[in-house]
Amino acid sequence: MIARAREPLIFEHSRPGRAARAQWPAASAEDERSAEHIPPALLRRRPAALPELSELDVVRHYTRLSQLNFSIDTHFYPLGSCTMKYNPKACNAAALLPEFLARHPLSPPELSQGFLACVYELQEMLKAITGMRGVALSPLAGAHGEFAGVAMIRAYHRSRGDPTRNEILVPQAAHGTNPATATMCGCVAREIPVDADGDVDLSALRAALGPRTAGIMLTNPSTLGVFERRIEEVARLVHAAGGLLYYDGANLNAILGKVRPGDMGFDVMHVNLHKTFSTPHGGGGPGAGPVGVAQRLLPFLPLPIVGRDGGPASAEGGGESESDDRGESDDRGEGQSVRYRWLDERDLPQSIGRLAGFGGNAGVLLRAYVYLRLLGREGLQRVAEFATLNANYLSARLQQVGYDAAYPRRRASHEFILTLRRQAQELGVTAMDVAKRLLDLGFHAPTTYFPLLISECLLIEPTETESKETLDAFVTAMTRILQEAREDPERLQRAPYTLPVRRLDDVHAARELDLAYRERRPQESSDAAAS
Amino acid sequence: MIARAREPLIFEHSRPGRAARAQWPAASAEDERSAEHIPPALLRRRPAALPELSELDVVRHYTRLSQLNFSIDTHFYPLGSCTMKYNPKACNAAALLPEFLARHPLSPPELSQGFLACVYELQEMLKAITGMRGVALSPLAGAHGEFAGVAMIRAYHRSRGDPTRNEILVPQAAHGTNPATATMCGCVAREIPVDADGDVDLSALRAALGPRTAGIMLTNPSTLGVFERRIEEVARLVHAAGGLLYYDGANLNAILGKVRPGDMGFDVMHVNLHKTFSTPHGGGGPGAGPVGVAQRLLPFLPLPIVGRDGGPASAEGGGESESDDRGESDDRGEGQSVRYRWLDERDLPQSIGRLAGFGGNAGVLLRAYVYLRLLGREGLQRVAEFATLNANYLSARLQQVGYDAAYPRRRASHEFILTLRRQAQELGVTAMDVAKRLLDLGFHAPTTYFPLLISECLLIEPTETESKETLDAFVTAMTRILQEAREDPERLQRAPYTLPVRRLDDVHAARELDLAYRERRPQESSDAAAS
Amino acid sequence: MPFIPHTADDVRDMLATLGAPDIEALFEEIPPHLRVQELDAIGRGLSEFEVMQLMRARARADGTPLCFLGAGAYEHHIPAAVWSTITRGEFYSAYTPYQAEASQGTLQTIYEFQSMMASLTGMEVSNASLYDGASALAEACLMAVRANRRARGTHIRIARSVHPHYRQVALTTAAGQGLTFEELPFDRASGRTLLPDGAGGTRDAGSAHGAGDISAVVIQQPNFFGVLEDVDAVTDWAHASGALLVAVVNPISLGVLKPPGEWGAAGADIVVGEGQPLGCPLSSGGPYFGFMTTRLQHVRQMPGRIVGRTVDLEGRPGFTLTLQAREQHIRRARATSNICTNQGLLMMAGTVYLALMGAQGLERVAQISRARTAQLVRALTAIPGVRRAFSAPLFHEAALMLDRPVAAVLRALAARGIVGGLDLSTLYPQLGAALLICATETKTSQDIRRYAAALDEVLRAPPAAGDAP
Amino acid sequence: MPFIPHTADDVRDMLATLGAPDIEALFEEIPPHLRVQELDAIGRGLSEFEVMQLMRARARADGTPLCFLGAGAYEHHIPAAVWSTITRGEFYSAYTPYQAEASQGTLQTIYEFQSMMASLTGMEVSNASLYDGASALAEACLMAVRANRRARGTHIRIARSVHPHYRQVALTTAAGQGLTFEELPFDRASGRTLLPDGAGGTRDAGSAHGAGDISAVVIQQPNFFGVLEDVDAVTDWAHASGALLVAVVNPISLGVLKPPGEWGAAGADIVVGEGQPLGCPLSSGGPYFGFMTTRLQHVRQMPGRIVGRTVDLEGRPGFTLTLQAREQHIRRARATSNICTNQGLLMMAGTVYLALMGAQGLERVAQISRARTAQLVRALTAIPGVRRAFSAPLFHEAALMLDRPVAAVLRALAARGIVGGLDLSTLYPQLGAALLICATETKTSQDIRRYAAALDEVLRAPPAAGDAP
Ligand SMILES: Cc1ncc(COP(=O)(O)O)c(C=O)c1O
Ligand SMILES: Cc1ncc(COP(=O)(O)O)c(C=O)c1O
Repeated sequence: MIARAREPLIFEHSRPGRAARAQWPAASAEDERSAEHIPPALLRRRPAALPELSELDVVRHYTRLSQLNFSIDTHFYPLGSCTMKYNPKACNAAALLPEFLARHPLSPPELSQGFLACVYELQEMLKAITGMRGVALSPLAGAHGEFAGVAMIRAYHRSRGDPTRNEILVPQAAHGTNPATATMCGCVAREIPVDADGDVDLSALRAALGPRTAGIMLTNPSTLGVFERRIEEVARLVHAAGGLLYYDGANLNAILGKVRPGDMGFDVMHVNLHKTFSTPHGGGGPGAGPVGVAQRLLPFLPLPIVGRDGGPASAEGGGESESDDRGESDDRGEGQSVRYRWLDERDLPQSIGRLAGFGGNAGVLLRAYVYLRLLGREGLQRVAEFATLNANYLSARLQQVGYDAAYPRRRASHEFILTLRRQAQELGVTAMDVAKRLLDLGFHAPTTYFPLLISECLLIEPTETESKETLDAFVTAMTRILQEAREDPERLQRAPYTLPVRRLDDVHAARELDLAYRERRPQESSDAAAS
Repeated sequence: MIARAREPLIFEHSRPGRAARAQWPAASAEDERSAEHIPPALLRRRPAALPELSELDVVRHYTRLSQLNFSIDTHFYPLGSCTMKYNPKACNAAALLPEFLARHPLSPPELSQGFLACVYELQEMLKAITGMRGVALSPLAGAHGEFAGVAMIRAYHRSRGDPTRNEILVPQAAHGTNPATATMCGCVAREIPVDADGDVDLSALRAALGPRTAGIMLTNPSTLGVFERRIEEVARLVHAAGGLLYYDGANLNAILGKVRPGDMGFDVMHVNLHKTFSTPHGGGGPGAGPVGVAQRLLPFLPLPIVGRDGGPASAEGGGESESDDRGESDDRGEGQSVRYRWLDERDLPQSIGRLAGFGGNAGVLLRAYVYLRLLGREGLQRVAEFATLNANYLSARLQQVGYDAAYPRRRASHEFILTLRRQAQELGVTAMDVAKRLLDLGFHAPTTYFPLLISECLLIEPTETESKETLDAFVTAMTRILQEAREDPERLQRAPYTLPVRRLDDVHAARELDLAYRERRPQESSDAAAS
Repeated sequence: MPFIPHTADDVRDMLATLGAPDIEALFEEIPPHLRVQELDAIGRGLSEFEVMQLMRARARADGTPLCFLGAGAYEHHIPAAVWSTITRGEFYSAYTPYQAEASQGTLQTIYEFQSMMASLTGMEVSNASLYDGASALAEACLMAVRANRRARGTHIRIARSVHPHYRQVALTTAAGQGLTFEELPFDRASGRTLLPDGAGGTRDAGSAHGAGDISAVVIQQPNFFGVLEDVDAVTDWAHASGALLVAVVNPISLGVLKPPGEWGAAGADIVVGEGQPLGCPLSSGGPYFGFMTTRLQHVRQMPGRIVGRTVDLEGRPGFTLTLQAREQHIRRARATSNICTNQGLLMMAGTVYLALMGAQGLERVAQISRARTAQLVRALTAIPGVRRAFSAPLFHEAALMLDRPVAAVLRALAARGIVGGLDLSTLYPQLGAALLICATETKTSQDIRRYAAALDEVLRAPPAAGDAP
Repeated sequence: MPFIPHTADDVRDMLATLGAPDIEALFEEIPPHLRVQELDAIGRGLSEFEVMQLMRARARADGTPLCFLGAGAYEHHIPAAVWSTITRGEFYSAYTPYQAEASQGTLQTIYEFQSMMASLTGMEVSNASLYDGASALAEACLMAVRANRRARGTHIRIARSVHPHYRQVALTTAAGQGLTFEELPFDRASGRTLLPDGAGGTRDAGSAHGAGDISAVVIQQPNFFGVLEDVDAVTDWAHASGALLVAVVNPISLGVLKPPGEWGAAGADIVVGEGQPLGCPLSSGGPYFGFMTTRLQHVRQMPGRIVGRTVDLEGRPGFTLTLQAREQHIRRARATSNICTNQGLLMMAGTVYLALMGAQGLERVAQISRARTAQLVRALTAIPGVRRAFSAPLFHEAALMLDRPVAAVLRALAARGIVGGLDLSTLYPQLGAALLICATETKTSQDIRRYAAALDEVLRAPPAAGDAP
């Protein structure tokens, strides 16, 4: 369900002199007198062109805009690689407790023990889940974690007097952030092909490995929706060549509590907390991309990390006593003494350094912590089990009704790929057409054209929180689309029909750049924008 | 903007064995042992037919359902007599502070001073606004306040040894709650006609007054959208006949800070806090209907009331010192000593008694308190001014485009009436048709067929929070409708077209009663329902 | 201007349209001498920030004590999904669904609520909420008198173990229409309601009313003391007396207890109660919601809004307010009630709560609440000077007897951050130093130990002079 | 099962479709010896109630101290309408708007954000957010090197008065690509950045880099000490050196201060900053959002998402992600950045905040924050042993010198429920016992008095042994 009408720009609602005045701070008489003089040359001459609105204008505008979106709370959203599952509302409720929200990031540790305890325990739980020896929570998204990881790989080689290793191998199907990260870290990304069943081509891997190899970035299950079966062989080869293995944690949902990157031989990884551990994606974030490392990379972890004074550092985490589990031992303000504190340069002199202004996206970390406490050990494993069950079931059903799986001989992991290659050739209907038509039928589209390796592909990730009925309804819609593709392909090619806009012209968008509102828009051509 | 698709019943989403298990309380080993035995005869044999759902099912279902509604946050909602204005979000934020929400209504006064201070100050502010001498906040909506008011009128007469006065006069145009209240209180409602300009017919009033007169219920401005100009004469006549005057506060928004019921001669009144003082209406409530009384009715106020020990009882309210205004003096937990407490039977032995389980709809009272503090003295007056300006402007513009005002010679108050009498006769188009067509054009309909006195009427209340652009857009829509009425009346008669359902059959609803879901619905006829 | 969008230009243009010199001119019909002179009691307007500072300070002043008080308002866990859903603007800021086509969200939710409440209480139809439990009982009394064509009078028999506030509200509300109430006492040992001797039809000793005079009998399950009444016997006695049986129930208890529709041979006739335990915070006393269910045969006597499923122009199903001829806006003086605005949003909270918990979740809440209360009773009665007041089985409240006046004990507990319960002596002086306590699933064993330790400490102090109960 | 809807029947039917005996069979491709053996560190799953109890206790343990700490994160009033709007499920639980037609709400909001930020900073184009202010600066450095075709090297001059964390993040981030950084010192008396002698083109003393080598100059306004820099001079010097000027700004300050687009003769080239002050709570350090604006000519070097207005099949306007060829999912190894997920929701908070405040509201917030800081400085420097560290005009932060080590003073203040500021000696050891303080419009005169009284009390105690600064 989605609203059909369109909504003017906020600037079009604006009227000179209108204002939400209750939001303006009240000045005291003292205020008028007190501020220091600012040199006139430093002052703003014209006010910014912000809209002038009543509070109702603003609320109504953004409420109406919201209704133009698909979302998890309203739609099935099987966007492959993005793990768009239901995020329990309790995670938000806990992260939004007033004291957490009011806490300044540089608050003294005496006034931060409650918060730091959560963060510390999250570090410990992530270690247990990933099989890593150390975890740093500060990276602010998956790609940020990747950066930290590759930077640590480089720091490691450099620390061993091996600074020329600057090649990062990535499988053909890797997410774009993997090669982009390699470049950002000053490395060279080198692509490795996969074989017909989606596994890494080992001979190509062997050929690529060498004295310049810094490491390899893999996600397993891969973005092809299959588990890399020879992962141990891959690890052996890369390690033998002197490289390290980076695990892209975007697909962790598939293996939670089933198999651990650390046990597969990975040296470093990130976790997309916002995917696997329940932060609503917010239309583009926030996320959090904690990094985990094996023993040899511990000294290089980014700053800051929460440390604990006293007691064995890794003996707890989520596995507390029953009474702490019930939240009771904390309840009475026990422990005003400082147990937890941020570790910094002085504690970790070899750290790659700081990646963010403060200690990480605390709100996301708290959500992940709450989610993990809600799930517990068994719940964690169920996530992987039912995500996998749903993907395999949906894949089987869609193949039954006439779609082609990219890897029909493989078990799907938490996601799988359909290819519309045949339909594109025979009927002139593309994966994009199917995607747009799905929107009309009330489903968010799967990921399209990723991985690029598979032509006309749809990457479908149903997640564990969707019911069989929803999957069956999706199959019904896909069946109808296939029928339309045969009977009336143009109907698909011109979809969607029922959304607030018809299909949008991306080429026009890039040619006639219109990136900001101006009341009277001068003619701009794409030339002006070319740098 | 509104969603178009329909949503199955929650029961249709249900599957046996599904559950939102994180919501179930965890039992301890001790729990298993401890509960006392319940005699088997008192136990439930079959579980209730509640749906079985995942948390996502529930969230998605009710989120989708919400999108089927019009609301203030999404639409202009000029529902006459209902004061559908913007309710500042801060009112909700303050009322939903965790401590207020967690407070038990019977908490001891030592742990309630913060809450009681708000309630006490609200009582004082309402006195100032209404010109009444005492206020009780416990009635839970307007009609509940009416009940309290008429019950006080009866108690007053009885206390004076005049128990036979049981006639309550109401003008023809009165809201249905007025006569219904009279009946509920054991009185007889007697209707008084109004004259051609909407004022009470004084000769009819004179004729109706007598020794059985308990009182008269009026709202001023009246539900005809005009100010009763001879209110003082009305008061004189009623008082002379031994009756009391009840003021229906539903229209207080029109006169806030401009004129006070107490000064007009009213003896008792209610205030619809949820209309005038900013509680979102919640699809049918909650409300709050505090009652105010003049001196002679003070002893009869309903219970409980917040009293203050020490200091002159009425010397403050909203008019505190600057520092208190800024919320500063309270800030440091000053005054753990008990100043405020609930007054009960012992304090008010003549009270009509209790009307609600506890002290009133506290959440609504807090919102009203916050709203009043936000507005302040000037803001209060501006409400009346701009509500009146908007109504008069909209009335004038709609008359310009061809609609008939019911009282074209009068100033509108905060609302006004159009009559479609002419269009109904000439074009066969009713007020209901216009209302339904407005929905298609993105506006909630005005109140229809109330007051019944005016045939084919629309009662339109734009409120002060809507902008001129919105009013102008409404005029444009109404102009289009008038044109459609002339050119294609059937188009109106079959409206709406763009909502989740087409026009609904109310007759069918009342005949084939279907008031609750049953998995296999047995044939029911309306006969079975006739009592 | 806060919350007013008009610019100076707007005002000028609008006044020009009206031919009015200024806004004041629009008030010209109000007699000038009536105009407000001063409003000194209202201070200057505050900014949102200032108001929030003030309110946060006020809220903080009251804190969040540990609460063992029930007495009609119960602290249960409220799933985060309840309020995040129902506070969506489209629900929150909509009016009563008069325009059905533009209100299907609210209407369908009400229909679902009605369905759930009917099933939960074992009845056939439900309304869309009343103000609260107490006023729902008052309405039920008035309704019973209208609905009971067999009874000659307007007399109600009400158990003394019904919530005292509910009885007071019924009295205040029904007095105007001449209803009379007589109380059924409770057994001092068991805490259960005593039926008159010869229950079954004959005029009972001490009552001015014979069987055929009684319009309704009101019983609460569990009763105000948390005691489980013998509802089957009361129901059968009421019916034998020609009365309707009005049941007051805690909806959470119906996860475990027999629904009123199955009480006795024929079941209750009208069921009312406080909906607050279903997803509504304690919230200092409100907003809560009252609920009412009944048999289909009485639906036209029911007060309040009712939603029905119907069809639209194209024959597709939809929802609308129905049986409005019962209501004040149509029937005016002859309406079943004057109720108009009710507790829509809270009713929605109840609906979402029930949808999330399901029958099994509700049963667990009920069972664990019972278990915690039993633990609490055990912990407190282990303290010298504390014993149970009644012997009959309990639900999730209990009356205890102390060895000294309860008020001072409660003050001492409050000073320790504990809301220790209700001083029953104010409502039932005959009981002496009786304390009503409650525990739900939100009270952990540590909470219970904390209360017991505090009470022990308080009671170890010798009673103050004149403190003997 | 929490958060999993499958019934036993569902599982059976689904497995039958798959021809699999059980769910475990679906994991058969994972080498069995790799399967997880134990997960003891993860406890049992808690109920929502238990988790909320735990989290409330943890939150309460930290309390809500009175906070005078800024240093890159600022406590401003957040209108209630901001978060009630953006937490609506349709915004909150949507992904990055890849399917434009199903994401017009998010896309239009981003377009509005871009428009507001461009105007606020005086630039032409904005992206849709970066992670935070610090990482935005790092990206700006990388971008400047790409965009500055005139410069020969990859060298950045960065003022030492830029937030130390930002400098560290820039270093960590840009090190891999071989960027080098050199600091511009600040004047110990005024607190302002010192330009090299002979600023204007010649190789300056003590630097290994000549004018033509410098890709960018980075300056922060107001700087880390709250001091207002002479941004015109710095901008002109940068441009004269062939460098791009990267401005780091506090968006609230732009309600009053000259936008970077107007700095010097030609204006800044890239503007970045921390968006947190615009409607985002302090939130223990995040999520916040970084913003970046630039000139149209550099847009193709900009990292992050960008939304453009376009037309649909029928020629009607709509919004879509554009210039995606800069991004990792298209350009892969040659993308402008690896950023993918950014800070969408917080960017929305900023948008709604700016829409509510308008230019005038923003100006007031800035002015009153300045005034409160001035009052705070006056109140604290009236205490013996406290003086201002720098003489130049301030915005809403100030560095103070104490007569003893700051750390112990801050601990003593913390014990009194006050977060007294930042110990500058950890970041700028050369400054000695310096304390960075901040007041915004949320600090009332009573708050300021409370801080002054507490500090006075703390400083009256003689310094502990070895406590001399
Ligand atoms: C496989 C894969 N790797 C990495 C990422 C990058 O994560 P983020 O978007 O949090 O930066 C994603 C997310 O889109 C992904 O799907
Ligand atoms: C004129 C008038 N009087 C009384 C009422 C009754 O108020 P409430 O709905 O709060 O019971 C209303 C509300 O509809 C009204 O408009």
